[in-house]
Amino acid sequence: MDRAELLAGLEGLLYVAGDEGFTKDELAQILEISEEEVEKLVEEYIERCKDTSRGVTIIHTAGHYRMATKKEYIELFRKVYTSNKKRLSSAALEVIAIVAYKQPITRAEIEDIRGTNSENVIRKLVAMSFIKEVGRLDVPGRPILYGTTNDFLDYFNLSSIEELPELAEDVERETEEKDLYDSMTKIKITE
Amino acid sequence: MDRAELLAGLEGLLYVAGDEGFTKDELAQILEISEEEVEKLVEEYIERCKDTSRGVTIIHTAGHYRMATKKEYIELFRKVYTSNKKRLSSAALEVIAIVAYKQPITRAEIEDIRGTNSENVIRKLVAMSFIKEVGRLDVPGRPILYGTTNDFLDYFNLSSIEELPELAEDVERETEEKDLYDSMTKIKITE
Amino acid sequence: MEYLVTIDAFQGPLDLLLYLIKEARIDIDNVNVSEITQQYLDYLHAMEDLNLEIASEYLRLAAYLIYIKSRKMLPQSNLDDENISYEENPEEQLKRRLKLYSIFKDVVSFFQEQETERENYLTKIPSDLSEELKIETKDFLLQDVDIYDLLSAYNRVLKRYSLHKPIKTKIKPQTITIDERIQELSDLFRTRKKLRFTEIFEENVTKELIVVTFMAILELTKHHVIRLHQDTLFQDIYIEYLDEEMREAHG
Repeated sequence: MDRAELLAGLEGLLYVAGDEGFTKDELAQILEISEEEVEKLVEEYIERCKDTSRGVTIIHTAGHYRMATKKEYIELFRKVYTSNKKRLSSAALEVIAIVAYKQPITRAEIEDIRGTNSENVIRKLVAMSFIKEVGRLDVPGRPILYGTTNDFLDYFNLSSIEELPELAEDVERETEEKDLYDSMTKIKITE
Repeated sequence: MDRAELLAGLEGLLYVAGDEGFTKDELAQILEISEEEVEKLVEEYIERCKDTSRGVTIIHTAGHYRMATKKEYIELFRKVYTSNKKRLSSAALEVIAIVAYKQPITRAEIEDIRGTNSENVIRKLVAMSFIKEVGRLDVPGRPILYGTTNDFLDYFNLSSIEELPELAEDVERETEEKDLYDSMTKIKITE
Repeated sequence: MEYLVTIDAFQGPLDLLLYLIKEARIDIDNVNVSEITQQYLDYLHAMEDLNLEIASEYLRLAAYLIYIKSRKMLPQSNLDDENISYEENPEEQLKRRLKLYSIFKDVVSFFQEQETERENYLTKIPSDLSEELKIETKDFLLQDVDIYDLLSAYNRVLKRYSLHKPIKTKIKPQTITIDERIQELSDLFRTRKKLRFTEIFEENVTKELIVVTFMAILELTKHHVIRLHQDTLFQDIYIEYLDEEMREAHG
């Protein structure tokens, strides 16, 4: 890969990784360059992002490189959050959906499925009594198990949790695979 | 905000929003410019991203602008992020095509066009949130009317339903006579 | 005649009929239903011979095809009763159904292409800035969402989970030598003179790292760089950094 392609690769990788980011050696392995070259590449990317027409940059925290919005543009989000509350619902809906379908479930499991830290969202949903502690998992650390509340059912106009729409995995389990995915079994018919 | 700052703002906003994206009018509100200006701004951003050193671009699906990695470098990103191996079956695609063009449509009408039972495929597509109930037909039995969702548009890389290609013939005229199976049954009776 | 057939390749009887018409290289408009009926029945017989289950809807169409065929053989006058004269010729109707179905079948490839195209663009999970911007819980509301939005959110998570699960396993964990670990620990002890053994480790510690660390600590103790002590059995082990003076006293 030439310099431009490496920069592009770095940008794409850090974009998709989002808040999770990548460590220097992960990037080195993926881009097939040395860690020193990764450092230089990141420096060059940051340099390019200093242009006023760029709204993101790379930050280096806790051993990870992460793409991040420049400070001044984060303020734009205050407007987003205050004008359009639906925007806030996305993370909340994801967590509620996971809890609703997979309850009882621990925070670690929710985070594994979502692929991102969800502590803040879970805390807010508990405060809003959409989800609640329903027990503890019997493993070291005894993590909290979460489940949905009656407020959740009320909000979504459900009389019970059984009324949730069925999941694709349930349909698949119930019906034969052949209806849903093309079967590859070939049979020769000779007339 | 001047031009450069607007571009930067757009980038910062779309980075944070990720796969959720923003609609044209949301961006217009936040950036305090007209929708036409948003369009031009997005075009300019995409133009700048054509540079080989850039790894992201903007896509327009389901009425939302979303930052996404560039197609040209997908092989590199595939090293880290797996691809979806399960594609929809042709049965599922047939039903989707029929719903997309004929919505709102009942299950009986879908089955009539396909000439085969489609219950499981419809269930599965509802569970995958590609189609959903959009109303009920005002006839005895009040059958469910299905329509496509935003998830459908995003999955098929469409910005809106208008982007569907025109059908080979005027389907509207063709589907006036609907009940193949009804007529088949009728014929059996008269026989 | 030899057919290479996939049992589930047909999306129903109309699909099979279309396939046969296409095989015979005829236009739907010019199809001779009598001829195609024979091929359709041959096909079903072949399936039967292989003890394959044939869905009733295939048989229903077979019956319909036979009806059309027999109808053509009857004198026209018999069909001119009131019930039928208002109805479309069944053969024409069948051709119309086939044409309509084939139109949708043709458009399937468009959806396939679009499905594949979309996979070339990866997107990320939305970032949550509500903490950073100190958005209050009371503003953290769900608005205008219904149960379908919930299902959609679940599917979004699932899709991301299957598509975007980083293959971290492909990336080999970095190995560290005892010498390197000694250097790291020496740097650490210079800033913190006394700490517990368990404090040395960050999250996601591997067994290998624990072993290397233990060896490094023994080595450092041997050279009187640090001193270990433990109040009682199974209690935390304390590590104390010895400065030059103390080191000489121990030496």
